Amino acid sequence: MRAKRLMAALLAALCVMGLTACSGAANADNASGDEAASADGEVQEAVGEVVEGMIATKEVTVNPYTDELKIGFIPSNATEANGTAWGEGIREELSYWPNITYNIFDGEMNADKQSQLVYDLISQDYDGIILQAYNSSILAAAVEDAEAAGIPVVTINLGADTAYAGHVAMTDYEAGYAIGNKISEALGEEGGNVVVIQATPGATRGEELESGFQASMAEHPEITILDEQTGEWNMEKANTVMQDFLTSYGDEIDAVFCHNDQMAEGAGVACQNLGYNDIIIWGANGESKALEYIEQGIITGTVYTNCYDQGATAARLLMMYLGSNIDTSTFTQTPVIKMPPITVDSSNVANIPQEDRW
Amino acid sequence: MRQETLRRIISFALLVILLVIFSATSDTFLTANNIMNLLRECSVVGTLAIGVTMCIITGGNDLSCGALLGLVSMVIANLYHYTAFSLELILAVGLLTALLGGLLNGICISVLKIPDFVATLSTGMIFTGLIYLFAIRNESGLITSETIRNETIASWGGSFGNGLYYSTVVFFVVAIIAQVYLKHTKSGTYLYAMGANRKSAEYSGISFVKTKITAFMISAGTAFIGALLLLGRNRAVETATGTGLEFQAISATVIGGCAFSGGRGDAIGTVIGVLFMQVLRNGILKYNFSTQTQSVISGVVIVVMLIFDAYYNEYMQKKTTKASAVAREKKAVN
Amino acid sequence: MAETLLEMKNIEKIFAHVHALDHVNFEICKGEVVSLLGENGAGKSTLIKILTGVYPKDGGEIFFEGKQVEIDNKHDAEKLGIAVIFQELSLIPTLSVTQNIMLGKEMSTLGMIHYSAEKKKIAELIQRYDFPLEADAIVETLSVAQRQMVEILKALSADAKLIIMDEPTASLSRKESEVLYKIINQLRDQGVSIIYISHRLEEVFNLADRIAILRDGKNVGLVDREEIVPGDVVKMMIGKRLSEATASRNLTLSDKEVVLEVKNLTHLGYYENVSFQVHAGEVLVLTGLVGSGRTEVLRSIFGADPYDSGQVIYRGEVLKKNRIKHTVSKGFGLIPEDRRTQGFAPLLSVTRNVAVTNYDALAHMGFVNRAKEDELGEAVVGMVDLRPANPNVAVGNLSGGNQQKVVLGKWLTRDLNVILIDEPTVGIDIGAKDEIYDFIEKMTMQGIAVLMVSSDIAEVLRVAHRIIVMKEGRVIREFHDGAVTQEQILLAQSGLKEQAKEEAQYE
Amino acid sequence: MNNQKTKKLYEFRKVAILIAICLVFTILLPGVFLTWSNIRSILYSVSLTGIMICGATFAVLIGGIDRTVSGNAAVAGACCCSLLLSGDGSMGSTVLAILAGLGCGILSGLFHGLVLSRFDIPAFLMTLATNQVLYGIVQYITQNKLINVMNAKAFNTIGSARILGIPVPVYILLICFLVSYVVLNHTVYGRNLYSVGGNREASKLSGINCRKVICIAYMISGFMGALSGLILSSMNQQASATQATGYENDVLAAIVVGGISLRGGSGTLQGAMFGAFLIGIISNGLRLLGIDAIYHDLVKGVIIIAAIAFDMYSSYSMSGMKKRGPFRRKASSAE
Repeated sequence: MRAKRLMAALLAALCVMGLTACSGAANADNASGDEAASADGEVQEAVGEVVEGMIATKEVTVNPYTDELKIGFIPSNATEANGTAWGEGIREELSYWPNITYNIFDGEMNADKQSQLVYDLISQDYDGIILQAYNSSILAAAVEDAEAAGIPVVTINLGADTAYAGHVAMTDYEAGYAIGNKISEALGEEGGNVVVIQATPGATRGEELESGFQASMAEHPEITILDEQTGEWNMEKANTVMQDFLTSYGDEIDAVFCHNDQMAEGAGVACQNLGYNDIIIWGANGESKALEYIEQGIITGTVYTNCYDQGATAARLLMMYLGSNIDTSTFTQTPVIKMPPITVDSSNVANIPQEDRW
Repeated sequence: MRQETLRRIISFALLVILLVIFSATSDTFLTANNIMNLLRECSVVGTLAIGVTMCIITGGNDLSCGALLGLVSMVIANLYHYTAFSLELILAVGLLTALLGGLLNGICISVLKIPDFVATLSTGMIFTGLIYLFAIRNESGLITSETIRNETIASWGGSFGNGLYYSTVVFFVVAIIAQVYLKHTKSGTYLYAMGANRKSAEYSGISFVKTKITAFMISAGTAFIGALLLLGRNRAVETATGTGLEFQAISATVIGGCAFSGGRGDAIGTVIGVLFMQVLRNGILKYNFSTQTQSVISGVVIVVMLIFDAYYNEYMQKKTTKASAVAREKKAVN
Repeated sequence: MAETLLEMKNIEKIFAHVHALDHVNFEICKGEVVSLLGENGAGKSTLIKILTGVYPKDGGEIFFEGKQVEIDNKHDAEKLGIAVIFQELSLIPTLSVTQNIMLGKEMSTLGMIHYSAEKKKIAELIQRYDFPLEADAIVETLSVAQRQMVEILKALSADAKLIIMDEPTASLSRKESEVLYKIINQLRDQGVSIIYISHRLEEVFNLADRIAILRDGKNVGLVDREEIVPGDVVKMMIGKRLSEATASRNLTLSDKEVVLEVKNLTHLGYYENVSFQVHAGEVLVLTGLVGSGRTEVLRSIFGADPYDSGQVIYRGEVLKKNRIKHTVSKGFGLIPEDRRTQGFAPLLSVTRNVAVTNYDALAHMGFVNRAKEDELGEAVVGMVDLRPANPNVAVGNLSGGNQQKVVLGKWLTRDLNVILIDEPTVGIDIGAKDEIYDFIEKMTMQGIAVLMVSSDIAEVLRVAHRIIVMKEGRVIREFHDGAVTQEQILLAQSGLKEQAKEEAQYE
Repeated sequence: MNNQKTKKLYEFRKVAILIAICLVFTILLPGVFLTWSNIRSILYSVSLTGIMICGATFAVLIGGIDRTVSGNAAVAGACCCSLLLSGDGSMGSTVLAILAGLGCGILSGLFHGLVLSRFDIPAFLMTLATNQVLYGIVQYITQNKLINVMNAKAFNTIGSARILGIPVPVYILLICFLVSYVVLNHTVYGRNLYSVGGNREASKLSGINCRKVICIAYMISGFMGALSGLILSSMNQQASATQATGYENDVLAAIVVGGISLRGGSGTLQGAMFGAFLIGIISNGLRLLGIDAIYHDLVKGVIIIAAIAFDMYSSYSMSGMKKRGPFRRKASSAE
């Protein structure tokens, strides 16, 4: 079981690396991982073979199966559904390794706090860090320093503006683009008007979603963006913003795009309360509550990501690095595993099984 | 022994107790790396708290310092991104921004006579608004953030060879200067006088307007230094930079012995307060506590410390009044 | 005598149509100690406040060192070299002695204070006058006496030519006072002039070169040191108006029931073994100098402070310790010592302040009957003759006398059995004082037992039925019947040598 | 000038500021701002903070500060929602869950009251720390997941139902305001509250049990916080571990903008509501104008400073202190 999972992780990661990772780096002929031959020697060897000649290697010093290892997860907010789901996905995956200590450190929606946490984990000699950055520029320095200290960093959802071990992306740009297309599809030839309830200004994720959405809108000139206001990621604030939109534009509004599900739910409740039942409302995330709202017809759709799976993937990728001789600090580009953006609406929401809802 | 000194020793003892507990129960707390890192974490909040100390000593408060720090960083990042100015010029503009912000605070409070709390709350909003205005935009005009790739700025976040970070040294230097300023300069003495007894301070020819503006200018100055330290560490600015730092700074200041009523506290106390908060924050991470347990424990520790401090103060006060009364009694008998 | 330092001519001050100062003249020479005597409200404080620029004068001229001057604020006064040592101290509690003295005139280069030089200077100053002070002690850790010394030092270090001392010994012990006398003599020798205001006549007689006596805002006498006859001075102060009524008083021991009994009350460090009884309709006055433990006894009886041993008995029932609500429910009331910090909430209206003690009658099921409350407000305004006669005015904006009337009104409106009054007329003008005495008298007519603390002798004689003198936490003397004069009380309070003789005469 | 008249003018001045701002928005937004539906939406958006303000005002009036309003709201919401989930959905269990939520708030208030009335602790710092503890408790209850109560129909009615076209939370705000107003202005407790806030020592010497008054103030604050937390949960049909974060700042801002002194004893509930509506109306107007969110803070800050400065200035000039200026010594008529 263990081996199978690790193998799967390796394969997934290496495929991606083959596509996106840098080539080149020097010192390829340095010692490979033969010293660290372990219970699963076969796998190790396979890694060695694939890696050699492609990227810089280092001496393998730890054995992920037997050594006491410490892994920390720093979500931007540990107390929200997303953060919890990722955390649980990682925990689930790491629970197969009883020798690993895993802990979650709350970033409190504060990139600077996250940066401090990264430094703290560096000073505590953690072996690996999984990070869901709140802001990619702010975290760049800390991630660089972690990598320099020999700690591989794998990011989830939002990475850092630098090169490091790996990124398991939620593909916000694509999600925004897909939602734009879905909305234009629903509105048809004659087009219509759309309002956007945005993230807190300056949040990287909101920026990505917005860019993708605008790219789609550029292709659909029949749709007009009436207004954009921030709902601060927050359900009741989005509710208020939606009410104000309805006051200003009333029936003119055909569709709403919200930068996350909570805000979509807030907008949905506002529309329902004010009797606007035919407005198309899209969120992004795919939290369980949003899926239920889709089932009940309060909101139209969302972009679903399996956060458990995403967390698990990140964990697998990290475990692969820990046992391998790959020197992630020499990467000049970050390998990316993309989680597929699954657009969910009433037609396919039933396909998402309960155990994958978070 | 003077009561102030005794209090100082008590608060220092509380810090030591915390340090001892963490060192004894965690094997990753008392390591050179962690201590250096902890001291580095102190530097930004600490520097800011030193400025807030000045405002609180005058009987005021500065809720805008976090936002001002963010604004200064943003102005620097903006100029770095959009202009070809030399770094010196950019820093000069940053400093100017900070001082203008401090001046605005000072004027609102001393000339417009708006209570400190409301004034700095509103100016904080204004600074936040300005942060957005100065934010860096991407091609489609959306606010984004960008890592600053500049050797000089990056080097500010560096350390001496032995792991001691520059920012820590800057913090302690600022604290020492502030302590000297408060205790050994005219202007520093006036801050105390204004905070403890405004009327008699004014009778002594000390200007309320000048004193307030000085305090807030200093606070702005420390916000500028804090911004540089933060830039050195993160090498990037986002719109939320600085948010919430004011509460950390104010908490540390009050724990360090400043009273909102004014006239009390000093830079050393604030340093102890900052260390207390950061040791707590850092130490609590060393255990396998869940996030909820972490927040509960750190909250409870602060509450217990506050109660202890208040109880101790009360006790000391009772003791001194009683002692003087007993002394009087004795004199009467003789 | 040396040349004239200050001359005030025909000073006039009118407060609300009352001549607080009516063409008052005052003169002081260099190196002279002039004592300003007069009852509370005679105009001493007003004169001083005009001299220091707190109040503008309504008429007259001031000459300082021969030149006519206008003193508009304290700064002007300071520039001239006039310094005041107020009863309410104006030091910065959290700064050191040196910092306080040097505040605003620090020795510094480029803003950096030469603290050691300053300290040395202050230490020298302290040594010169032999004050029990340390130059870098923090003021809030000092005793009241020490703080006063700091104030004096502050005046001295500003090269004051004229120092005004307003009741400087009020809260000093005997030994501390003697230090002060020494200081005053030293200052005089150095050519500093001192205006000395005090109620302690014996010290005035010992210190002053001349005594200027004011009464009802008018000059009534100027006595040189050699001509001082204590009895005459006191007579001048009291004047004819009050001489018959209060210069002496016939005390009578009441035969009505004992309402309040205090038995061996002791609060270690504050007072010891205090016992007395108060009868219905009687005014028992606890007198003594500040710090003699009078106020503390009063507060303990009311339940505001604890006590270590002893009993407070109300009509045979032992009252619970430290339970204000309990004592209030028995019909007790307290007019506290410092009305500003203990008497009222300055931002609230008269009605609200007065009603605080009356909600048992004004409210039904916790709801305030506003009509009744307003009625009460109006009633109190009428009852205590409040000016302005507006129950909606914030108490903080009223004059001292009217504030005190409000505090009085809080309890007057209740069915009282015992009222405890602590220094009711400090800082209050004459008119309002009389009214307050009338209220006290009215209360006694209603059978209320009054226990009052006062250090104002005229006041004691005006209202007392019985007098207890306290000193250093003990009851040292009781006047319970027969005639008693101001002199006797004064002397008893101060614990002067004549005491023994007097006692023999009156007991 | 007659003091009562002056006081009325003060109150009117605040209303005048609001009217002026509304007038500007009405002119800028013809047919949009001054419509029934927009007024309704302003009321709805202010209702949450409004209810919290009704409570927190008590804490500020006794000279404290309550930053735990948000923590209380979160604990109450989480506690209530988790009970709703485990309940059988009957009316009885819903009521029980609501009562449990309110109980959490009252308990938290009691704790704060007991500690803050006994010890001389800066309430600002104390409640900052306890708020953190409360959120820790919320995280325990929710396990950091959304507690989804969209199926608790009866409970969700509170947030979504309307009576006469007006959302229920607005009625709750109105009730809270009226009750608080009556308590503050027409009950013995209210009188004692102002008295304790205005001068604790004098109140003690008048026979008021100051500790009790302070405890009750914090309990009311806790209760109102919890109530708004329940409404928030009902509006959102969920409880989350981050619920209501940041509301304490909005509440405090509204209170100080409304002219309640942080020293206690002075200020009115109407004033605090003025603060809430000032901020609420500005936000609403700016959104309706389609102004980019990045300017909102800036404009709000400037308007608040201008409004307060105007308020201060006119209060000085009206109280006849114009010439002397606010901080010159006032020659009192007493000797």
